[in-house]
Amino acid sequence: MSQHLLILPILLPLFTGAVLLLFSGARLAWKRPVNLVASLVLLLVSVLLLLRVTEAGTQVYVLGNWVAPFGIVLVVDRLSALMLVITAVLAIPVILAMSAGTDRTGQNFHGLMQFQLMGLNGAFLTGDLFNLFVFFEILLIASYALLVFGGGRARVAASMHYVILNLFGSALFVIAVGLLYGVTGTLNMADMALRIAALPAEDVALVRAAGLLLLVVFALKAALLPLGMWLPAAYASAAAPIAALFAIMSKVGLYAIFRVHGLLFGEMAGPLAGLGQSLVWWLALATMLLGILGVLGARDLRTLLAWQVIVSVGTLMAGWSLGTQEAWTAALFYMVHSTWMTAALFLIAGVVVARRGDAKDSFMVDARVASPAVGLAFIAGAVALAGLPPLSGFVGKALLLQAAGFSGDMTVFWVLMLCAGLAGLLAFSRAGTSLFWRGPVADATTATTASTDQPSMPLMPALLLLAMSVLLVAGGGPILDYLAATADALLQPTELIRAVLGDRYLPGGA
Amino acid sequence: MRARSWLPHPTLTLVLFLIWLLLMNSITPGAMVLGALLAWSLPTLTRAFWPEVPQVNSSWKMLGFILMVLGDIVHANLVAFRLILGPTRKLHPAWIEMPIDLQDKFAVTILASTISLTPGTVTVEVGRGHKKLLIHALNAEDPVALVAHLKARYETPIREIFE
Amino acid sequence: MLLGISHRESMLNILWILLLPLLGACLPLMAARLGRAWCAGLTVLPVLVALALLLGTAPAILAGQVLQFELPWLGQLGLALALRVDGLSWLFALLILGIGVLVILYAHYYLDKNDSGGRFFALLLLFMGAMLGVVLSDNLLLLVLFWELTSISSFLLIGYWYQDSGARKGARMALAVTGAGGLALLAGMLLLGHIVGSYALGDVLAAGDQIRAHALYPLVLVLVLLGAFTKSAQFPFHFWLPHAMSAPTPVSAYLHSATMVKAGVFLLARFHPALAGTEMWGLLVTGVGLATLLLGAMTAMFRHDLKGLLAFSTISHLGLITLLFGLNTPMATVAALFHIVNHATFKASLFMAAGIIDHETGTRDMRLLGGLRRYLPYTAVLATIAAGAMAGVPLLNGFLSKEMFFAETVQARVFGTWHLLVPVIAVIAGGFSIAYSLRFIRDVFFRATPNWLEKKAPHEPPRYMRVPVEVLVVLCLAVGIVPMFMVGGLLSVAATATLGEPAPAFDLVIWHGFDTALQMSLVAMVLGLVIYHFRRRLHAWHERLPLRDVRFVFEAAIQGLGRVSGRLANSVVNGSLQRYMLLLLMMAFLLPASALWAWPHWTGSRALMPVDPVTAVGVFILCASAIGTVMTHHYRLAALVQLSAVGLMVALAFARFSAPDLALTQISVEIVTIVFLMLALYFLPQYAGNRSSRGRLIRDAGIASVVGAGVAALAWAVMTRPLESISGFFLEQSVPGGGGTNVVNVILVDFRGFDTFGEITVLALAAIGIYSLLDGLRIDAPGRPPGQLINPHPMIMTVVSRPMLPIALAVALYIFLRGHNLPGGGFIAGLITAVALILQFVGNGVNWTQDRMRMRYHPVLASGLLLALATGVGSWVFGYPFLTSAHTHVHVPLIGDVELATAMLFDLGVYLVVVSATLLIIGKLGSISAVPKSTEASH
Amino acid sequence: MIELVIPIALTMMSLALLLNLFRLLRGPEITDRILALDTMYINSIALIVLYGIQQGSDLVFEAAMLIAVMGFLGTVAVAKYLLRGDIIE
Amino acid sequence: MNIITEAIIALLLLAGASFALVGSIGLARLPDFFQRLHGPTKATTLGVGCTVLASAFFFSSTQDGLSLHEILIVVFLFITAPVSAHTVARAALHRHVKTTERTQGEPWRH
Amino acid sequence: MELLMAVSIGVLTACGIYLMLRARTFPVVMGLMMLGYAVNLFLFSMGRLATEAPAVIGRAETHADPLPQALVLTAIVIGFAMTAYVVILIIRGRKTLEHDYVDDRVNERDHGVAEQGLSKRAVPMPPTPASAETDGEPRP
Ligand code: NA
Ligand code: NA
Repeated sequence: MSQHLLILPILLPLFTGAVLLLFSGARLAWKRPVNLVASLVLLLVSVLLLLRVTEAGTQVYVLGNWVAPFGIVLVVDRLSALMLVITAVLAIPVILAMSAGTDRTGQNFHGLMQFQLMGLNGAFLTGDLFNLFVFFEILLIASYALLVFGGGRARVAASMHYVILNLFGSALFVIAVGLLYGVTGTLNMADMALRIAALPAEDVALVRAAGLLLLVVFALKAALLPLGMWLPAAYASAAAPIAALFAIMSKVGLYAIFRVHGLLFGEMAGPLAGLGQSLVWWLALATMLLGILGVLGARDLRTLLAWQVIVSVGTLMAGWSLGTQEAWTAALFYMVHSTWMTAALFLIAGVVVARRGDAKDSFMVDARVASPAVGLAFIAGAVALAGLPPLSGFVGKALLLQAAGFSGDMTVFWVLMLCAGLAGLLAFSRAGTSLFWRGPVADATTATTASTDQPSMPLMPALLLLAMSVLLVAGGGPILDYLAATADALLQPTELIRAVLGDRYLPGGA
Repeated sequence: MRARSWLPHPTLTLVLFLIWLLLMNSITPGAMVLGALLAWSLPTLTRAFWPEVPQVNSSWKMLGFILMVLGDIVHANLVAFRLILGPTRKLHPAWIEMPIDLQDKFAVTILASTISLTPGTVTVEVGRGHKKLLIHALNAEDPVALVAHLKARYETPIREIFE
Repeated sequence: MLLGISHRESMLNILWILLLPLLGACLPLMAARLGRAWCAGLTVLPVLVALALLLGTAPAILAGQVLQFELPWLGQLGLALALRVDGLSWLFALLILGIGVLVILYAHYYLDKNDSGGRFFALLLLFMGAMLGVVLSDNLLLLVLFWELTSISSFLLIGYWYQDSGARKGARMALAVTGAGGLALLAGMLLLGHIVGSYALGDVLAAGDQIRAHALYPLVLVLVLLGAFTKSAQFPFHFWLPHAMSAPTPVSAYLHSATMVKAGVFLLARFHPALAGTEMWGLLVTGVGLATLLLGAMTAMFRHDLKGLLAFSTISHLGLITLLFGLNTPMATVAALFHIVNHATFKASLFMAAGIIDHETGTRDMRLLGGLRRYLPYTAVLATIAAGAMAGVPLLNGFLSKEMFFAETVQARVFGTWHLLVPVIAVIAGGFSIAYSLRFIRDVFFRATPNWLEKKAPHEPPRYMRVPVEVLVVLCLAVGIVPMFMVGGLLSVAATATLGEPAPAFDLVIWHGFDTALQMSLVAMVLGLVIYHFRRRLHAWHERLPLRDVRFVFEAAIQGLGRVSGRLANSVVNGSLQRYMLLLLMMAFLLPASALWAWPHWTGSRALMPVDPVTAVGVFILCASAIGTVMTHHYRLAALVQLSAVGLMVALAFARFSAPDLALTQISVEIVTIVFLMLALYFLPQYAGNRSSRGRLIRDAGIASVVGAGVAALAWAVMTRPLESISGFFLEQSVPGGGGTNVVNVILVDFRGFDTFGEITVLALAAIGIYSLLDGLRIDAPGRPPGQLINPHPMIMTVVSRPMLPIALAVALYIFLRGHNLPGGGFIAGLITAVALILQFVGNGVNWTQDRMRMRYHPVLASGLLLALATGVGSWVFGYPFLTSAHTHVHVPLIGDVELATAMLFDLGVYLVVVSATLLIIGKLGSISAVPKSTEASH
Repeated sequence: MIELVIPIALTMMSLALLLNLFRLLRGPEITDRILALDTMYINSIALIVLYGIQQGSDLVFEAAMLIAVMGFLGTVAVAKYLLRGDIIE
Repeated sequence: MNIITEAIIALLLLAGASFALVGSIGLARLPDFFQRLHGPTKATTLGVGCTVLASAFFFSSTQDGLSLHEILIVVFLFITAPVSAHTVARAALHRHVKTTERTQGEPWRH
Repeated sequence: MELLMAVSIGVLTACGIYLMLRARTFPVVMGLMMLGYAVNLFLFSMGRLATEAPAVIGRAETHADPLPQALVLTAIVIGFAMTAYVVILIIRGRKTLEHDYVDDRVNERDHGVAEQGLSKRAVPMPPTPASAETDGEPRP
C-alpha cells in the first residue's frame, strides 16, 4: 500500500473534491471539517513523502503499470516533495480563513479548493510533459472559479484578463509540447532530456524555439514582466483567503521552469544548456523594478501585497537565471518564504478589510483597526515580506545577494534588491500607520455595505503562517541543507533520469 | 390513449430494434439480444419525454406511404434539377396557404416534413391550432391545384395511418 | 594577550544578557491588566537581572578579557548566534541597561493613565534587546539583524502616541532613514564577509589590511558609513531625529542619549580596526562629523521647543563624536568613547528634565516658559547642572571630553592645508553649544514668570520621578570631578577593544594647564555669551530665512515618490488586455524567432504527400471561412456561423488524415459549442461597431499574419522531418496489453488514462465553475429580436425532438460500446447523449425538460469522477499501480464472446462526467433568463 | 469503373462545397448563411462517405452518421435564436 | 464485385454527386432566400441518399455480409432535414426577409 | 499536402490572433476558439500526416501516429471546457460591468469609486439587437 503514497497527493483531493461535489447540497458545517481534515491528511502525506525522498532518493510511480517512457509516471524528488509540503501548509490556513464565513459568499468553495490542490499536486508530481499541461489546466480552471469567488465588479474584470491570457498561454503550451514531441518523439521528460542530449545538430534550433516558448508559458504563470501584468489586479481583487492561496499559483510557473528547464536544458543539453537564463535575468530585473514602483504607488493593502508578489517574482526569477547551486538554494528558500508570507499578509488584509467595513484596506480613508493582535501580526508579516530581520525574508534576501556574488554586473541586482527592501519598508510603514494608527476606530458593523452576513475573518490562520516564518529562520539550518541538496539534484538530473528510465523497454500491462 | 406501462411505444421499440441492428451492421445473437433489451428499455426510460403516443393504424399503409414519398422525392428532384439549372426568370415562386384537417400533432409534423422533403415546396409555418400550413413553393403556376395535389397525395394517407 | 578566552559559565550569561530583555518583552504585555506598577516592575526586573549579569563580568572585562558565546545557526548563510563582550561592547551594554533602568523608572511616572503601559514597556524592552544585540554581536549578519530590529522597534516607540499625526510621520521618517541605512549596512556587511571570507567579527577585525587593500573597500566603507550616519543622525541624514521627538519623553531620553543614535557611532568604533586608517575614512568621517557638529549646534540655537533644542544638540554632539572617530588617532578614540558616556548621562537627564517641565506646565516652548525655578527649584538645579555638562563647564564630565576634543582638533591633519578648519569650526560649534545651554537654563528657569504659568502653579514631580535625573546628574558630577576613578579603567579597555591594539596612556584630570584646549574653551565661552546676547536678532534673522520644515519636504518627497511610482507602474500595467495580449504575443513570437533566425533547415528530408485537389478545396474553404469570420466579426451571428464552418472543415481534415476518432469528437464538440454560443449571444450585443483606428487594425493584422506565418513554418519544419517516436510501442501493445484495437482509445483509457482523468476533471471543474458564476444571476435579455411573441416551441421541432431522444441514446450507446476497438468511446457518447437532451431543452424549454429529467447534475458529475477513480484504485487490490487495466473475454450464453475491459468502466465515468457537465452548463445557462416555473405557459 | 467515378464525384462535391462557401460568405441575409452552413454539413456527409468508399474503409461512417443525427441541432439553435433570442427558455 | 454492382455503384455515385451539386447550385444562384431554401433541403438530401446507397452496395460487396448501416444516415437525414429547413424558413419569415417581386401571394405571420 | 496543412494552421492562427486582439469580449472568444482549432491541427500534425492509415489494429496496413491523436482529443475536450467557461465569464462580465469590453477601465482601486460602481469612461452601450435589424448587416 505504501507504494501508492506517491499518488495520494493527487487522488486524495480528487476524492474529497468529488465527495464534496456529490453532497454539494450539504451544509457548510459538514463541508468545512471534511475539507480541513482532508488537507491535514494531505499535509501528513506530503511530509511523509518528503521524509521518504530525503531518505531513499527519488521515487517513481508507474501509472497503469506502463513503464516510462510509454506510460505516464509520477516522480517525487526533493523539489516535488518540497512543493507538496508548501502547498499543503498553505492550504490549511486558507481553509480555516474561508470557513469563517467567506465560503458562504459563493458556491462550492470546499470542492473547488480540493480540486485546486489536486491540480497543483499533479503539476508538481508528473514526469510527463503533456500530463503537466493537463494538470496546469486543472489548476487553472479551479483558480478561475476561485478567483471570481464571491463576485463583484473588480473580480469579474480581473478574472476576465486572467482567464483570457491563460487560455492563450495554454494554446502556447500545446504548441510547445507538440513541437517537442514532433522533434523528439517522446513526452516523458526524462526520456526527452536524453533525446535532446542526442539531438541532431540541425534540429537543435527547433528544440530551442520550443524551450523558449515553454519559458514564455511558464513565465506567464509566474508573472514575469512583460507577461505578469494580469497579476496585480487579480490578486488585489480576489477574496483575501483566495489571494492567499494564489500565493502558490505564481510559484507553479517557477516550479515548472525549475523542473522542465532544469531537466531538458540542463548541463546534458550541450548547446541548449541554460536556455533562456540570460534573457530571464534582465526581465527579472525589470520585473523587480516595476514591482518596486507598484509597491511605492499602492494605495491599499491588497494592491500593495499584489505588487509585492511582483517584486518576489522578479527576485525569484533572477535567482533562477543565475543558474548556480547557491543561487537556486537561495531562490528555493525565498520561494518557500514568499509563498507563505504573501499568503499570511493577504490573510491579515482580509482581517483588516473585514474590520474596516466600507473603508476596506484603503490607506486614504481614516479608520483604524484597533486590535493590537492584528497590528502585531501585520508588523511581523510586513517585516518578513519586506525582507527585514529577524524573519525569513531577511535570510532569503541575504542568501540571494550572497549567491549573486559581488562582481560589477551584479550591481543592478544589488541595487534593486536593496531598493525593494526600502520600498517595502516605506510602503508597509505607510500601510501600518494608515490602517492601525490613523483615524477613529473602525467598526465594521456600522458600515453601509455590511449586512448581517458580513463574513468574519479570523486572525489565527495568518498566525499559523507567520509561525512558519519563525520556523524557517529558527530551523533554517536543516531546511537550507535540504534545499541545497535539492538544488544539487536539479543541476545534476541524472539521478532522476535513472530513477525514471531504469528498465526502459519492458512491456507493461497487467 | 394510455400506453401499457411495460411497453409504452411498441412502434418505437420496433424502430429502435431495427436501428440497433443497422448500427451493429450485422445480425448476430448478441446484437439481437442487446438490441431487444435496448428497444424495450429506452422507450421506457424516456417515456416522460414522449407522453402522447402516436397511434399507427396500419403499418402496411405506412410502408406504402414511405415508398410513395421516396418515389416522389426522386421524381421531384429531377424536376427541381431543371428548375434550378434553368433560367431563374421562368420560376413562379409563391406563398401558399394550405388548410389541413389533421388533428394529431405527430401527423401534422409528418405532413409538414413530407412537404418539405419533396422538392418545390417547403413548410414555413404551421398555423395556430395547426389548422393550416404556410408553404413556399419554388414554382407554382397554379397554387390552388398544388394545394389540392398535396392534400390528396399526402394528407389523406397520413390521416388514414394516424387517425 | 589581547583577546583573552572566556570562562565557560560567563558565556551563557552573555546570552542571558541579550535574551532577558527580549524575552522579558512579554512580561509587561501580560502584566498590563495588573496595573501600571506591576507593569513597570516586571519590566525593570529582567533589566536589573541582565545588568547584574553584566556587572558580574566586569572583573574579567576590566582585566582585558573578551567573553564569547557561539551557537551555530544558519551556517549556509554565515549567520551564527555569536556574541562577544569586550571593553567596547561592555561599555555600551552598561549604558543601555543602566540608563534603561532609569528610563523605566522615569516612564512609570511619566506615562498618563490612558497610555497603554503594557505596550510601552514591551516595546521598550524589545528595543533594549535589539540594542544589546547590536553591541554584543560577534557576527556581522547578526549585527545587521539586530540593527534593523532597532529601527523597527524604535519606529513603534516613536509612533507610540499614534493618534498624533506628528508621531506617525516622525516614526515613518525615522524608519525610512534608519531602515534605508540598515539596508546599506547589510550590503556593506555582505561585502565585508565576502572580502574576508567570514562573517565572524574577530576575523573581520583582524583583516583590516586585507580589507583596506581590496578594490571593494571604498564601496564597503561608503555602505557601512551610510548605516552609521543615518542611525547617528549625521548630516545630511540628521533630519529625522528632531521629528522623532514626537515620542514620549522617556523614549527620547533613551533613544537619543544612550541607545539608538549611539548605534551609529558604535559602528564606527566597532569597525575601526577594519575600516579606519585610510584617507577616505578620514575625509568622510571627519567631514561629515564636522558639518553635523556645526549644523546641529547652530540649529539648536534656533529651536524654541525644548526637545527640539535637545534634539539638535544631540545631533551636534554626535557630530563631535563622529569627528573624533574620523581623526583616527588613539587619543581621539579615547575622547570619542569618553564623550559617548558623558553625552549619554547629561543628555538623558536633560530629556527627563524637559519631560518634567512639559509634564508640569503643558508646554515645551521656551518662548512661553520662564521663572520655573520658583516652582521647580529642585529640578532647576538638576537641569542646570546637566546643561552645564552639555555646555562643557568645568567640574562636569562634558568639560573633560570637550577639552580632549579641542585638543585633538588642533592635531587634525585630515584636510591637509585646510587643517585649521577643524579647530575653528569646533570652537564656533562650542560657542553655539554654550549659547543654547544658557538659553535652556535661563529661558526656562530664570527670567520673569509669565502670567499664565502663575495661574497654573506647577509643582515638583513625584519624588521617584526625579531619582533617575538625580542619579544621572550625580554621575555627571562624579565623572567630572574624579574621572579616572569613575571611568578610567573602563575607557582603557574600551579603547583597547576599539583600536584593536593597546590603548594609549591617558590621564583624565580637571586641570592640565592653560593649554590650547583651554584657550579654545575660553574663546568658545565668550563666543557663546555673545551669541546668547544677540539671540533675538539671530532669531529674527533666522525666521526670515527661506527654510522649510524638513518634515514637510520629506513627506512631500515620499508622497511624490509614491505618486510618480504609482503613475509609472500603472502606465505599464494599465489594465488593457489588448496590451497584455500583445506583449505576450510578442514574447511568444520573438523568443522562438530568435532561436530560428537564419536557420537553414526549414525543410526536412521526409517524403511529402502528393497534393489532392479535394483536400486543397477543403483547405481553401477552411481558410476562406476563417478569414470570413474575421471580416464579419462585428456581425456576431454571421461570424459565428462562419466559425462553425471552420470547425466542420477541421473535422473533415481529421477524417481525411486518418483520425476518425478526432473527426467524431470534433463534430460533436462543434455542435454543442454552437448551441452554447447561441445561448451566450442572447446576453451579449449582436452587433459591435468598429472602434479601433485604421492604423491599429493594420498593425494587428500585420502582427497576426507574421505570427501565423511563424506557426505555419514551424508546422512545416516538423512535418517534413522523419519522426522516431514512442508510438510504435502503443501500436504493438494495444491489443495484447490494452485489449483494444482502437489504439487511440486504448491510449486514452489505458496507456495515458491519467490524461483523460485530468481532462474529465477539467470538464467537471468548468461545469462547477460555471455553475458558481451563474448562481443567482438573472439576466433580462438586452432586447429581443422582432417576432418575440411567436410560439417559443414550434410544433414541428417539439414533435421531432421526442423520438430523437431514444434514437440518439441508442446511437450513443453504440458509440460507447465500440470505443475500445473502433472509433468512438465515452466522451463522444456523452456528447451525443447531451445533444439529445439539449434538443429537448431547445424543443420544449428548460422547465419542461428538467421536470422530466429529474437529474441532479452535481451528484452525477461527482459519481462519474468517483467511478473513474474507483476503477483506477481498483488495481491496487491486485497490487498494481493506479489505473492498471485488466481485460478478459467472457462467454455469455446466446450472445457469445464478450470482451470486458476495466477500461470501459473508466470510460463510463468519462461518459457520466461529459453528460452531466454539458447539461449542467446548458441547463444553468438556459435558466438564467427563464421565466419562473409558475408563470410558464403550458403547451 | 468506381475508381474512375469517385474522383469525378469528389470533384463535384468539392464544387458543391465551394458554392456553399460562396453563400456562406456572401449572405446577404443571416438566414442565407445558416442555410449555407446546413448544406455544408449535409454535403460533408456525402464527402465523408465518398472518401470511405475510396479508401475501402467504413471507419469514417460514424462521423457521417453523427452529422446526420446531430448536425441539424446547430441550425435549429441559430434559427431559434433569430426567432426568440433565447434558444432555451 | 461484379460489373453490374459496380455499375450501379458508379451510377448512384454520379447521381448523388449531381443532386448534391445541383442543390448547391440552387443555393448559390437562386434569387431570394426562400427560393434558395429549396435547393439544399431536398436535392442535397437526395444526393446524400444516393451516395450512401452506393456505399451500402459497395461495402456489402467488398466485405462479408450485408452492409446496411448506411441506410441509417438517410433515415436520420430525412427526419432532421425538414426540421432545419422549417426552422430557418420560419426565422426568415419572421425577420421579413425579402422575396422577389414575382412571388405570388403573401405570407401570414403570427 | 504538408504545405496545405501548414497553410491552414497559419491562417487559423493569424485569424485567431487578430480576433484576440479586439477590444470586445465576443470576438476575443471567437479568436480563442479559432486559435484552438489551429493549435489542435498543429498538435495533430506533429505526428506527421498520414492517409489511409487509421490507428485501428487490423483495419489498415500502416497506422498513423496514434499518440498525437490522443493528445488532440484531450486538447479538444479541455478546449471545450475552457471555451464554455470563458463564454459564461463574458456573460457574467456583461452583466456585472454593464459593457462588453475586455477592459474595465474603472480603476477599482481608486478609493471610494469602486463602491459606487462609477465609471470614469462612459462606456457606450452597444446597440441592442432590437435596433440592429438583421444582425446589423446592410440590406441588399
Ligand atoms: Na494496463
Ligand atoms: Na475513442
